[in-house]
Amino acid sequence: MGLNRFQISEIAIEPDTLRSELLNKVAGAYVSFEGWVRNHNEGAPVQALEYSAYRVLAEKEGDRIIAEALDRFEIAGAAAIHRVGMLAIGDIAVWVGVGSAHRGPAFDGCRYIIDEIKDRVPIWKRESYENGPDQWVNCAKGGL
Amino acid sequence: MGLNRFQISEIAIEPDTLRSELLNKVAGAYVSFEGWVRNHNEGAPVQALEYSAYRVLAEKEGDRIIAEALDRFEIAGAAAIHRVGMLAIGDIAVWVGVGSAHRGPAFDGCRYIIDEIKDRVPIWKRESYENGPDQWVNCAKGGL
Amino acid sequence: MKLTIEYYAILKEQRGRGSESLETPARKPAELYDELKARHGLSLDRSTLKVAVNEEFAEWDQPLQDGDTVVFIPPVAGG
Amino acid sequence: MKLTIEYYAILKEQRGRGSESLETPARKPAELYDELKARHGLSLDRSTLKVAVNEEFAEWDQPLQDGDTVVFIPPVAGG
Repeated sequence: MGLNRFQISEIAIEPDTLRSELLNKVAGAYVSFEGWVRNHNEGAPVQALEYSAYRVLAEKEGDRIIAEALDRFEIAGAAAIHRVGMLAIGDIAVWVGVGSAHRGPAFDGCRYIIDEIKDRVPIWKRESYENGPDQWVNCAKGGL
Repeated sequence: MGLNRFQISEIAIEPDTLRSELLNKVAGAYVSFEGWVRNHNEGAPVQALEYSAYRVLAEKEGDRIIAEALDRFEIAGAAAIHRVGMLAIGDIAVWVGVGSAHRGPAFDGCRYIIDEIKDRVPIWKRESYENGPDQWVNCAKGGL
Repeated sequence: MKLTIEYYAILKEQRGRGSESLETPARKPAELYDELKARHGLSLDRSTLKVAVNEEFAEWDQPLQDGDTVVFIPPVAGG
Repeated sequence: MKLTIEYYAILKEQRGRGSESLETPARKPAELYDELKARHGLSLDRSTLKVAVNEEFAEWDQPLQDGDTVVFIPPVAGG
């Protein structure tokens, strides 16, 4: 994990460790986002879930997103990490943390980073359901 | 600490414990805000800092703010805690956590809660500076 | 009428104590604060304060009852 | 021209492998995807994909060079 970096991780995300890196560098306001694995997706009960990534490009694009946030908002530091591999219900899939002198830019910067990650970073999610076949989230409809 | 409650605390805030209460109850998106004690206020170096509260009314008003957030935004749970007593640089003065099915309401709800806490909850901050007399933040100008 | 007054933050510092019991002719929080401000040299103007009666926010012109507890609330600075 | 293709997510599943080396007449990523889609019955329409060449996002009509690595990027679902 690095300050002002986006990272793909095969191991569990530990928000407290990540948070303390921002604490050392910045001051005042800290906003974090966590995406937790839910036990359902649009009503269908989820049994298991796997994230995969095109790692090199994911980390490049993620770093660019964080650089954009540092450029657009009055924030002192930011970092993000996305898990890949098999995840269980309740695991953290993604974490974003932003430190700033004031809270407004910290909220705006954090939201920008997670919005852009979800939109641009090459990461995919495969869900297994109690009933019905596995599904690549967002991909199924793309093929119709 | 309780889910959907605001609490005044004399002891250090531990975000990880608070977070896990929301994790047990809600799903998907989690947004948290932390206010850290800064080593300066509008340029003046701060040596020490003390928060005090009118505790009964602070907790009543804080609970109302959280109830309003639950009412206004599509969030599953929220909690907040504000420290009182002597704090050191880097200590957490206030923590707010919001869990939700989707991230938009989690961001909006968290921001609403911290904005309203700062605006409405009877808590006061007294700062000691390296140079110059102690100051009750926000009070000095009120007396002119 | 006998009231209990609680002081917080800068008002506590200026009054030199956290609470007191008081016999007063004041019938409303506004009159009570004006009386205490003059007597103790409190610095804060009433327009910058809020007031609570019996642990709930109140209006400045709300009639006070014997035994009420009144708290004057300086500008807050949480967070 | 010889290219390396990497497959991810649903495309990897449908192709049955994560990468391959390929001799192809395709000169642009668009032509390359159309060729592979037809050959392997890939389900995704090209309009739903992005493409990367040599570990950077690229245009569909960008000329390919011998030895390039091409990746077709299905709709993402991070977070």
